Amino acid sequence: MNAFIAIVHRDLLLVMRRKSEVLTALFFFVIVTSLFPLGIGADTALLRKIAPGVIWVAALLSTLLGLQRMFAADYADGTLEQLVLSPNSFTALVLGKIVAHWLVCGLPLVLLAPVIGIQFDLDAQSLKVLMAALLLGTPVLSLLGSVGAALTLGVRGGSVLMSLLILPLYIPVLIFGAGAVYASSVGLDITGHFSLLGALLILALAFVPWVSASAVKIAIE
Amino acid sequence: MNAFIAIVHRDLLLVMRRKSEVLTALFFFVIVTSLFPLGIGADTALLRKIAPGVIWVAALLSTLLGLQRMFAADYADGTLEQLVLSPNSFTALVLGKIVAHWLVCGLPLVLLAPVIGIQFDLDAQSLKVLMAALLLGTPVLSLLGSVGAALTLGVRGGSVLMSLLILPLYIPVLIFGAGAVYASSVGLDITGHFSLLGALLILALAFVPWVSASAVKIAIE
Amino acid sequence: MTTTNSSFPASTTAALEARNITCVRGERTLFSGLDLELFVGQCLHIRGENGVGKTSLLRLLTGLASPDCGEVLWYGQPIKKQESEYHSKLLFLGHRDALKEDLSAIENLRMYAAIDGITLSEQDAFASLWRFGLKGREDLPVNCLSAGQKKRVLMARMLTRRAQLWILDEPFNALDTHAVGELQALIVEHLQGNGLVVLTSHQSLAISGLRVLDL
Amino acid sequence: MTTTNSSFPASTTAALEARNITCVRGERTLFSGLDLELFVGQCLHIRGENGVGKTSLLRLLTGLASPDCGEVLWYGQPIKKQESEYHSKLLFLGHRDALKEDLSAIENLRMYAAIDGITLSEQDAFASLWRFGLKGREDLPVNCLSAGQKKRVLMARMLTRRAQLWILDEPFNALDTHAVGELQALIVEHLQGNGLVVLTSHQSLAISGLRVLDL
Amino acid sequence: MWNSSAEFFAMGGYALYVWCSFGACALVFLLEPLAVRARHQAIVRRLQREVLAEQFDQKGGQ
Amino acid sequence: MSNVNNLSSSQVTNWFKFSSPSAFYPLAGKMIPWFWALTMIFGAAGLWVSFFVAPVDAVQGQGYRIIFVHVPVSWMSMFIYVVMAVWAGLGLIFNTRLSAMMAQALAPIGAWMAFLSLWTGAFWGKPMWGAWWVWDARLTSELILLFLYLGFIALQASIDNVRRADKAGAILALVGVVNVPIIYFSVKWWNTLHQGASVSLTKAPAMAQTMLWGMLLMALCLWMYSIAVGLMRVRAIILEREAHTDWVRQLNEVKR
Ligand code: HEM
Ligand SMILES: Nc1ncnc2c1ncn2[C@@H]1O[C@H](COP(=O)(O)OP(=O)(O)OP(=O)(O)O)[C@@H](O)[C@H]1O
Ligand SMILES: Nc1ncnc2c1ncn2[C@@H]1O[C@H](COP(=O)(O)OP(=O)(O)OP(=O)(O)O)[C@@H](O)[C@H]1O
Ligand SMILES: [Mg+2]
Ligand SMILES: [Mg+2]
Repeated sequence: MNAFIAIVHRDLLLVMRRKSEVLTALFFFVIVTSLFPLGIGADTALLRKIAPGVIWVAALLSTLLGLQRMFAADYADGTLEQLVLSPNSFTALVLGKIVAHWLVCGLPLVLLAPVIGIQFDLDAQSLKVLMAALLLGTPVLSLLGSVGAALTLGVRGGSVLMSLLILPLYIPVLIFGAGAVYASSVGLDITGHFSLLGALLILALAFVPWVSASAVKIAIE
Repeated sequence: MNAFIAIVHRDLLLVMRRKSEVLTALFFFVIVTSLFPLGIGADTALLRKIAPGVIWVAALLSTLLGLQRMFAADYADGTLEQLVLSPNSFTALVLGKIVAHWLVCGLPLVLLAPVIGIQFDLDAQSLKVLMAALLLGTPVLSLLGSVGAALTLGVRGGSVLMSLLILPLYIPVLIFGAGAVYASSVGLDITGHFSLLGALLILALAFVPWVSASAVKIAIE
Repeated sequence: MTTTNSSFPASTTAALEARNITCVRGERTLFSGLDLELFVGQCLHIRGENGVGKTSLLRLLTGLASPDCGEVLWYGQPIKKQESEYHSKLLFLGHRDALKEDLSAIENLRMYAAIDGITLSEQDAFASLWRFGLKGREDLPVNCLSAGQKKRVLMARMLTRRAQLWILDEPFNALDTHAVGELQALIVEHLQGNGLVVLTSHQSLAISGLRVLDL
Repeated sequence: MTTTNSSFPASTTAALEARNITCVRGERTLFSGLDLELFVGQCLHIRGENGVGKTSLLRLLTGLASPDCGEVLWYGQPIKKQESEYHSKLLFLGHRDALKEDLSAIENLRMYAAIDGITLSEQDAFASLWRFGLKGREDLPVNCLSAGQKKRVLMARMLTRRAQLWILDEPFNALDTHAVGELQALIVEHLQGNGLVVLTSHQSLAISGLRVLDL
Repeated sequence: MWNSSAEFFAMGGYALYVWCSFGACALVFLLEPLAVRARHQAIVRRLQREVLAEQFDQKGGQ
Repeated sequence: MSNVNNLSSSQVTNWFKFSSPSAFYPLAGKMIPWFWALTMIFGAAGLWVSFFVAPVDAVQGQGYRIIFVHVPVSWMSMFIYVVMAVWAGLGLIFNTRLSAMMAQALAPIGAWMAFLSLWTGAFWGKPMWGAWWVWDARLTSELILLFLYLGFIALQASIDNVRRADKAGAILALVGVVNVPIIYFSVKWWNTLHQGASVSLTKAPAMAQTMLWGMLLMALCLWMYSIAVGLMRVRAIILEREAHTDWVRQLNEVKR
């Protein structure tokens, strides 16, 4: 548990040393989402219609931006070997890295989402749903992403290959997440979407750290 | 000139070593464009309207993902120092790296764009315009991106600010590029957009290699 | 060996043992049927020309890679069966320095202590850095340090890690002559405290009771 | 020194000269007012303990960094004024190996030849690799090579680069004793051909006419 | 059920779609095994060369 | 009783014998022609049913005959993925080399099936729906399946170390197979204009019977085809990976 906290703390510290990383992920999110109102025009009805999809795709892509850094730097300088050789459970350490990634690339999106939503003229209820959906969904994105990051460790062109591997896995999250917001904006029931998102999160939490840890070990061998 | 060709050749060779890399850049583009309809829904009229924006955002993303690789690997293993110490003009070498990046991450997008366009139900005229706009625009993305890649190499305090300054530079390209396609699909005049894109390209070609080269030298010092 | 001096239990069985291990890289068999026994208080110096398989052997001993045949035992038990137990006794330093370039020496040390589950007071951390001549460089980010200074941070880690078994891959590289002497002293100290050391080096060492394995 | 043997012009003025250079890193002045003169056929061994500023000095000499005060001259001209000219005469090998891990040894060699504007026949490339014991490893990606084998690829590059001035940062690290001898022979050969060498090392060298600078 | 081969190939006006579908499948199912066989033969040829080279080396040594 | 036991245990040993590449290679070589023969037989029968037995559709005219290739390739594309994942998983758990090779051999076949499903679907959609492509749930999930295949292939192709490539590929295949049903069921909560099947099997029982037969025969043909090509691919992969071993050098076709 201490080691888990230590690794989260360390990763956050490293990010803070290079502030550009947090900022680029956030900035990217903002740019992608603000591009659409710019490109499509001020047709509010249209904007409101595409808002959930656009926001979720942007969230997904900005999560992706930070992903290749999750293990790559530690792999290149040999730290990852040291982590494998740590007496603590390596799976816990991997979970720590995932949590750190979410804190840097996921949480800020959740907090920023209302601002973006207002740009798309979403109503207050939809904004709340949007935030809640992101809160449930972005951890799943970080978790699944870690599998891709681990599998492509040390593989050249890893970042692009990684996107190819995990974007298909992201699609359920995208569909349920955007679906929830859309349903709420047209006044439909949203519990179904949320229970599915929750189920995804629980499933991912249960299996992914373990899968990623084995993938990293395979990469190091 | 020989060194220029050598560096293009080398970078392409490095890419080819991982045969999948070119293909994955393409598939990434395809996947990102497919994500939007998934998030937004299958309304053809709606999709046709947002198609230019979506395709351009996807192009930007695939360019962006390949960018980190442009200098970072050479920086980490010391190759970049060797290139600076090469008797040939370092600016030419940097241009070589940019060209290689475009050949890998830009050109394939131009060629693939019509297929994506068909999925979004664009008409033949718009498809042609889309390809032409991408042909002019993606080199600008690679060029401008190289500045960002070079600036983020160092640990200088200013790099954060500068990387944030680069991202907005993409916006004009996106607006003119997507605008050209949109204008053609609604039957408006497109020469304005194209001459602006062309001007951007010429400007970028004239200044960027030099700027990037100096940025890299600063990062190395 | 006095018991007061020794921080780890002595034993009559071999602490580290490799039985009949074989290592294949690509289509090349680096070594096969290698047997190895190391007792508490012993230091094993693995020698051999470049590319003979020293690093590969060390990685097998740590469990990072698994042998194509044979097994590695720690106090008679296969290391695969007691990973966390074995890892808590083990310190491996490879060719790469495994330091975070953006963090300072002291932050690197404390981060590793936390990850390895060791309580390391700030004072101890500083003391260990000072011992190896890093006074005044504690707070510099590691990428400002010279090659030898980075290695010295690793020496400080050896001191603070409190592992029984040290596996070191060419630890003397990039160190100046004074530091080489200091590291050897550190190793001797560790052996006297019932530690074990396996190391590779192309230089000859001045450690008494050194065992040598020529690959 | 016979002219038939020498591939570079001899001269009575110093080929490489540093005038009164000062290097400041952070708030620390590593050295100041350093003067240095090196003539054709000479080898300069820079010594000093870890972190004293050897690597920093080498980087000033290559022009990768510029001194806070003073200047570096090549045949009497400041190197900043004749960058491309100077670079065509210079080979610098730093702490890091600057090899592409995904390419094979032979591809790395030929790539550097192309970038440096040298025509290198396939045969010569192979021959230089073989000379340093890399027979059978020419086509392995470099990340499969051992630490010492990577260094040997760099030695092959020294052979094929045909630069007059070699600036080498701890070139003997990770090499086995045999390879250390070979590298020294290579350096002597280079000096006899009117070359110049500046190197750092913590080991003592067996090169006749060696000049030593203690930082 | 078909009165003439022409009528068969016309497919009731859907010729393009039907034959493009079936044609693409036929093409893939024809070319894939051929490509695999070519790959197999290329490997066998390479191995043959290697074996020959080895024998050559041995004879040279004797 | 003991007899039965003997039989089964001898069968078990037999199977283990064939799980080594050196034993499997010649066996596969012998099996391939048989599967090709079966492919031809089922294929001929299937084509005959689909073009000469099945009557013309009342709504779609002759265009509906695409169904006889579209549905079988779609089935195969999904089925092969599951089989591939199972082989990969076996390879991961039991560390058998052959199963990993099986998975690697199946991936391109499955990818081609997925591609053909998209292709034939597009050529069906154009006359029926007036568009080459719609973002319908079923179409999209097929597209994603193609991406999963391509990801698997790309991942394996970009890792040099064979052992690592196998393990990494297996992890991806297993994670992906979890994703397949998720995508499939997500259709229900995904509110789009979902285009249902235009041909209903309940419409005309007699016709449905022949159609079903046609599709079944074609599916069997593709099944046999996949096995045949899969075996061919496995043989090539075995040779590539075991090139340095003695038994490969001793093979008749190599020694000559
Ligand atoms: C690119 C476009 C298409 C793709 C990717 C596609 C994909 C698929 C897939 C994956 C299946 C198997 C699903 C299952 O068995 O439940 C299938 C079955 C089927 N498809 Fe398509 N399809 C496409 C276009 C079409 C079109 C245009 C039609 C007809 C107008 C069509 C009619 C059918 C029918 C009738 C079945 C059989 C359904 C069943 O057995 O329950 N498909 N398709
Ligand atoms: N895929 C491969 N195919 C063939 N040979 C390989 C492959 N991967 C590694 N090798 C060889 O395995 C050996 C690895 O050696 P290792 O790194 O253990 O050497 P070492 O004894 O530590 O050498 P050094 O003293 O240089 O550090 C090298 O000779 C390398 O060429
Ligand atoms: N920003 C900074 N602030 C203070 N000191 C710094 C800074 N950057 C570098 N230094 C110091 O400058 C010196 C750089 O030394 P350099 O790398 O030249 O040493 P070296 O002689 O090559 O040592 P080694 O033998 O270990 O390779 C180190 O002592 C380092 O601590
Ligand atoms: Mg080694
Ligand atoms: Mg140094």
